[in-house]
Amino acid sequence: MTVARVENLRVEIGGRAVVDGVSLTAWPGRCTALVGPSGSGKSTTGLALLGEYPAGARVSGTVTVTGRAGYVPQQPAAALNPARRAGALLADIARQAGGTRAERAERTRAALLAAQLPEPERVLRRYPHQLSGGQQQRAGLAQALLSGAPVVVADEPTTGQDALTRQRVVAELRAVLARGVAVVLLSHDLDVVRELADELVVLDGGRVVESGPADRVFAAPRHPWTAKMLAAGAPRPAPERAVRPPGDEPGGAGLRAVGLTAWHGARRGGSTVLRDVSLTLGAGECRAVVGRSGSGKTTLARCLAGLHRRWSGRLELDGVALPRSVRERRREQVAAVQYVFQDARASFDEFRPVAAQIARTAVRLRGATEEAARAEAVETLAAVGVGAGTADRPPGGLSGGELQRAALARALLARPRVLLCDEITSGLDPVTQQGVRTLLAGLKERTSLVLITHDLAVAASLADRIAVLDEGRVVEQGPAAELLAAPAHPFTRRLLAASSH
Amino acid sequence: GGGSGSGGNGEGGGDEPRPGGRLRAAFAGGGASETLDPHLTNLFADAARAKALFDKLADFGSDMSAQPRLAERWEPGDGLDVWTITLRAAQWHDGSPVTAADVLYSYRRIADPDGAFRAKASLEPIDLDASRAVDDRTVEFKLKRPYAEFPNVLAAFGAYIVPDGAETFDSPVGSGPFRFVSFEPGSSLLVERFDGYWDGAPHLDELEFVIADEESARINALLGGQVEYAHELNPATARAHENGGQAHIVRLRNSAMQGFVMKTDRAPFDDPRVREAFFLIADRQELVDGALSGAGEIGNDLFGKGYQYYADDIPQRAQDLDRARELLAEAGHGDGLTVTLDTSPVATGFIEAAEIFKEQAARAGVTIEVAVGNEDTYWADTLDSGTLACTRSGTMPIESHISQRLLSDSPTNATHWRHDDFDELYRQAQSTSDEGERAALYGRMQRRLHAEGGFLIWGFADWIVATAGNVRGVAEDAPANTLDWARFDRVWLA
Amino acid sequence: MNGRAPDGGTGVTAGRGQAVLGLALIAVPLLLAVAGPWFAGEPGPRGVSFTTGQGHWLGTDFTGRDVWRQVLLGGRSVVLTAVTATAVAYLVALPVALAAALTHRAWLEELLIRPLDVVLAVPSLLLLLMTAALFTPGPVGLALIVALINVPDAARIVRAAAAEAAARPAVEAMRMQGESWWRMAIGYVGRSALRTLAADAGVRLTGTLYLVATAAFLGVGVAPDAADWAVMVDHNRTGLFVQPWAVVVPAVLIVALTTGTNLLFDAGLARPGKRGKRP
Amino acid sequence: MTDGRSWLLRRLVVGVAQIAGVVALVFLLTEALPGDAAVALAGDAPDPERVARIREIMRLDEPAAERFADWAAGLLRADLGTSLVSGRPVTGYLADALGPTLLLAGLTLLLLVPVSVGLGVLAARHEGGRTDRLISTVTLGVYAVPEFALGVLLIVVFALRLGWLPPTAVGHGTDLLAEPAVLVLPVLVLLARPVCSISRLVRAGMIEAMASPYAAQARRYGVPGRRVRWAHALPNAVAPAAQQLARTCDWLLSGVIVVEALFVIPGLGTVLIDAVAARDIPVVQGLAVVFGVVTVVLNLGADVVTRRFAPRAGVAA
Ligand SMILES: Nc1ncnc2c1ncn2[C@@H]1O[C@H](COP(=O)(O)OP(=O)(O)OP(=O)(O)O)[C@@H](O)[C@H]1O
Ligand SMILES: Nc1ncnc2c1ncn2[C@@H]1O[C@H](COP(=O)(O)OP(=O)(O)OP(=O)(O)O)[C@@H](O)[C@H]1O
Ligand SMILES: [Mg+2]
Ligand SMILES: [Mg+2]
Repeated sequence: MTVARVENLRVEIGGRAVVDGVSLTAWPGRCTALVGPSGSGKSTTGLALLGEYPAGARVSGTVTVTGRAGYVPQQPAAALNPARRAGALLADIARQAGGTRAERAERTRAALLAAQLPEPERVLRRYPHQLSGGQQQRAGLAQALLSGAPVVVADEPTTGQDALTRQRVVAELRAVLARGVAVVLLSHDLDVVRELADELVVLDGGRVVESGPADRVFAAPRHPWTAKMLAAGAPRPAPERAVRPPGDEPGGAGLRAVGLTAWHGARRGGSTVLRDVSLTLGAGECRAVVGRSGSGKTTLARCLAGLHRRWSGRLELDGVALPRSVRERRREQVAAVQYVFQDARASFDEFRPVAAQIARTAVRLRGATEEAARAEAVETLAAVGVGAGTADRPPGGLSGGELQRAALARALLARPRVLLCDEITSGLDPVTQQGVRTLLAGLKERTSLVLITHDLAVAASLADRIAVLDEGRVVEQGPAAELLAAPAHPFTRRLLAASSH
Repeated sequence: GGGSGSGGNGEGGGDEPRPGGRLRAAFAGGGASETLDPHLTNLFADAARAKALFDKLADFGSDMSAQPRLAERWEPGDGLDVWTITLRAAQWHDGSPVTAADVLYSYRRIADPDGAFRAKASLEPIDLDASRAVDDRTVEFKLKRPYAEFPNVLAAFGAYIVPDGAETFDSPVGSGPFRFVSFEPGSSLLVERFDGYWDGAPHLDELEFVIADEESARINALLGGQVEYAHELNPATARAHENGGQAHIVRLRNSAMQGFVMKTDRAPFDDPRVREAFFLIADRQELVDGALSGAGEIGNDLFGKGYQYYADDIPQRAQDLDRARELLAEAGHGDGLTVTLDTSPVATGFIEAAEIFKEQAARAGVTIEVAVGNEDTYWADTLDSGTLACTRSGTMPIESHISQRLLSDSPTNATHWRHDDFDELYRQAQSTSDEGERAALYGRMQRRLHAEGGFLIWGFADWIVATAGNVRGVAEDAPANTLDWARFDRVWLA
Repeated sequence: MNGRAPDGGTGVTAGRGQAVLGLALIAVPLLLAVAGPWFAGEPGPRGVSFTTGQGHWLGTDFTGRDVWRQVLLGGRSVVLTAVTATAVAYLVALPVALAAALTHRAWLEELLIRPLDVVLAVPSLLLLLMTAALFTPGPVGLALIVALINVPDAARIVRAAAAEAAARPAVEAMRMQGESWWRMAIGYVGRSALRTLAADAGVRLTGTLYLVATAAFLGVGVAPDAADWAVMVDHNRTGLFVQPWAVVVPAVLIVALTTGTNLLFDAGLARPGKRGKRP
Repeated sequence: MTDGRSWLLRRLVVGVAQIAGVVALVFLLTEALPGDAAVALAGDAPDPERVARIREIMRLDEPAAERFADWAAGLLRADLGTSLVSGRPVTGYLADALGPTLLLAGLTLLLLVPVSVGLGVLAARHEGGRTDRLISTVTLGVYAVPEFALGVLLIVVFALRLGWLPPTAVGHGTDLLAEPAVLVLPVLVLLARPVCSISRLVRAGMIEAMASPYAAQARRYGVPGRRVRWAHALPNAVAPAAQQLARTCDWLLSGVIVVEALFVIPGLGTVLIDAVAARDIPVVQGLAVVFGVVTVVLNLGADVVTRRFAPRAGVAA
């Protein structure tokens, strides 16, 4: 018996088929995984299962769903109500199933715990902007778990999670499957797919290029793209970077943060997120920052970028103090330190074409002419694998991965000295991810990188040094190879253990 | 007694008066700062309320002649500068008699140099220090100069008689037909019948004055049965309800003079030819139709149409644009003249009149620029500044009009009409006891004003009052502010 | 739930009905406003005020003029003053409010908005009276005064509508791009609040009309007997029961004009498609 | 939210300064008006001598600054002074007029909020549809009709033709509750305009909010449509409407002159008009204090709503 079935779905926007002839089936207790390159139509198909289509789309085919479908959105920030606390929607979802107030509260608690949000009461009381990216995503997962829907469409449910959390989320999804819920998993994370998927549908360019039982596809991919993807996602060879001699602390030039303590709310100590973090970033250095979701990575990057104002400590670029707020930084300073947002979709103006927005960086920060900027934008977008035609649409017309790359291109156009990348590869398929990695490696000549990532493989392949952040404190830092080979701090060890399962 | 309370309503005039009931009368009011001090009377509402609670020694009849009220009679001395007033046997609402002391106290209160009561100017001719009470019911007034029409003073607006020593009027004691019950400033005054009234107790048991500033509120309250008498309505409203049967419309003819004042002491109006030209420019019927919506009659540049001493033998002036143009050319304005006309929404029809006159003047080659002034200060603003302004006046005897506005030392001489020979004529008139002779003198003064005065009086507006169908006894021929106007002691409910 | 082919349900027709209705409503008043003065001709003789007949097919007004002629003459100034006043109000309010929304300096926001609050607390009638007394502004000056009276009000609404958008990551991203203030404020934050602003401006348009009329009666700006629909409505009220046309016709034109404008706004802002259709 | 508390405190302090500003501004404005209480009182008999006399009695011949200082000193002792015209204490005036005004404003608000928000939400729900067009057209139409015309129309139909309700509150003075029927028509007229402006703002905000991903998410989980609209979308749409509501309260307290006149309700608007016309500066000043306080409090309230529903506002870079 199937709970959801898509047959011959075709979604056409502006004369172009985004999804073309896709069929898939979801069975109770089984996980159907939808994989494919960024922009291949996964999210579009996933939303079709919920009966939702992009505005102005022409749709044909049949979609049958028994009962209600739960949905874990790819961009969690947008799906959370900015004016309500995180608990508001959860309470309403709990109410659907009835029960006394206490029962509902208990169910909500359980769902949050299952979604790996360890302090449910605090999460319930927070507004979405007070949650970290990963926490937002887990809040979305909690909604799906709480709803008790027979089908759950999970669009990249693990992108924002650290290895430890991801492991638990996967375990939780497995438990969900065991309860007889059908899961449609849309993911780039082959590890997760491997662990969960019973059935695999591989999309490329909106078409199904391959489908079948997961074991079979993993063992013997028939389509070249599938093979390529599996190869790229396989355990990587040793990092291809120019290793610095260990112990060579990069010197004076570059970005220096000393004793950074950051907090939220009006007063110091209201809720402290970073505690006495010091960081020195030499020219051309790549520093990975890893840590649990919610440990303060984004806050750190935002402090450096001048987007978070509530901190104490010292911040210097080339020995010169950097103003606290980006508003007070001079143009060169703004260009020098660029930040790629964790939630790419939220960081774009929803009304204007993406390419035009990207080009503004060159115009504003480097004084390029409109045409030159435009040409440069197109070029940079091409370098990250986003076509000009795609980028001429407003953000709503781009897939999650495409936007993530567009956000990177936007920052690159400033020719930054320091590039702060917040989870920029999380939403990309292995093949595209490798392209971006290559691009970042090529930047190292002139740009220092701060790479915030949950993917230790990415860190290993790019970073010279790695800093491990736990509860706002740097618990360990050191050259990448050393740290990965011989983690000193127990937390690092656990993190490493989790990512290599 | 002067109470010529004639009439009653058309349909029920012959009914026998029926006692009882409460009548509610709606007036425009003065807001929360209203008081019942009769000497502070300013608005129509004040006058109507004061009239219900108090009496003057005299009041004006419908032709503006003084009619005895609390004064039973008056007798001048030979020099016309001493007048002996005999009081009626009237009593205050608390039962004590009205005495000569009360009269002297009241007049002294009004004339107090430290006060600013409105009637003070009217009482100016009396030498109060030299005046005295002859006995309880006789007062002897010494005047500063001969004054043949002294009774006009006794009837002056706001010259009410209050009990000796009265200073506060929170619950006033008067000698009028109604006795005080309760008062809420800006909202309502309730009074009840005073059985001991010297002129006969009123028919009504109770009378309530309610305040409704907005004209439409007054007529709506009347139509909705919330009041039985609505004072001061628009001509258009009157037309709308005249034949409706729900309300009875009473037009108090001749209640307000409408005109323009020309400052005779400055260019261009210091030239009598220009003044005459302006007289000839006015199409009076058009002004009455347009500005008064037809509710009124045309004027002949003279105050007091239909009043005692009015010179109705002077022919009615009509528009004559050719002659006006000729006169202007003679005065040196052959190639155009520009005048600023001050107006303000201070009275109904002002803005309209200004605009209409502007068009009429344009036809005679005169450019009029209409300047809309602040309504709260309009009268003070136009008293001495400007050259041409809209004006109007309530009812008063022709004598008062002249003494207040047209003598060299008049307090409100808006036309700046100052001529010794004219002053002399007025003095003569006040020194003659012979009425015929006085009429002749008034005739001469009016002929002069008609020929070259500063008042362009184009019309007389009706004052419009509406009553409910069951109200009887409302005088139909009494101009506003005269004795029979708002005289609720003669009214009854059928 | 049975499976069926999803229709191409795109809902592009959402605003069409509104657009048609809006156009229909706005056509007559706009035509009269634009072309009316050319057909008005010379003034005829005055009649008795508030009467009908005698060649005045819509009767006469409060000074006995032909209502139809006044209607023909009176549209232009209405459209002009209302549009100018509203536009100027927004021209001032928008930058002030957006600056307040986008700044992170509390004192700057206080400096921008608090003085406006003081003006808000003074009854607009008093402000009008005051200007009437001190200046003799022409129609343009009047439009400016009316606009200024509207500024604090509009600024507060813009500020409230922009508060959320001004704090979005998209704005932060623009700051990282060194984007110009105007692009951020007008181009993004203002754009995000567009629907609310359009709703407010549409309603404000009507408000300014009658404020101009009130001012005219107090002697500010427009001549008190000016041919102006709003002034007509205001001044002919006394004759409402004898000669309703002098009020009803201009009032209906104003109603049609404002309703039509707002419906057109609505139609212009109608979402091109709706999500959430389940096949 | 300690952040919120210090903000509130600062606003209250600024509020006191604002009230002072309002009072000073109003004093300047009334002083700048041509004429004074003496001229206004003299009316159409502006005998210069008498005007001078009145001026002396009212102490208007003293310098304005001195009079203002006197008045302000009194204010510190909670004494609003006495009316120039009647000599009665200003507090009495305000107390008398406040009753009817508060009653009218309160009743109007009681109906206004649910009706306008309800209509706005309903229109947004059917955006572009017949219901929306009907609601928009009717509310806009009513808005474009001047209050007096609407008032007269309602009086003619419901009071004079049908006789269901009294046409005015004449004679009831300040005790309007004695006959609540007199309040029906005034409240209807008062409602007419704000219903339109507020419902249009709610509609605009609701359309955006209903099209947002978070509303879609709520719908996906089967949260009933009503709940989505009222609990999830509306909070994102209320901030501008709250501002408009604050302005409306303000207007209800000070600007409902037409309604007060049409229905003969002696409220604050009438007192204001009379006092300005009479140049009764102490009374105007007293009103300015009231309006200042009310405006500051209402604006603060509206800003609290704005802050509450845009929680990120204070945080962004
Ligand atoms: N409104 C639109 N107009 C035109 N093209 C669109 C629109 N929305 C999406 N697309 C395109 O459709 C394609 C599929 O988008 P979709 O979001 O389904 O991709 P995806 O497989 O989820 O990718 P990702 O892994 O990056 O999230 C993308 O190339 C995107 O650019
Ligand atoms: N405005 C805020 N008020 C209070 N707490 C906040 C606020 N914003 C973030 N936090 C908390 O600060 C902590 C750090 O957040 P941050 O976004 O830096 O985490 P992160 O390391 O980037 O996590 P993730 O990997 O999930 O993105 C989190 O626990 C978060 O809940
Ligand atoms: Mg996707
Ligand atoms: Mg983060």
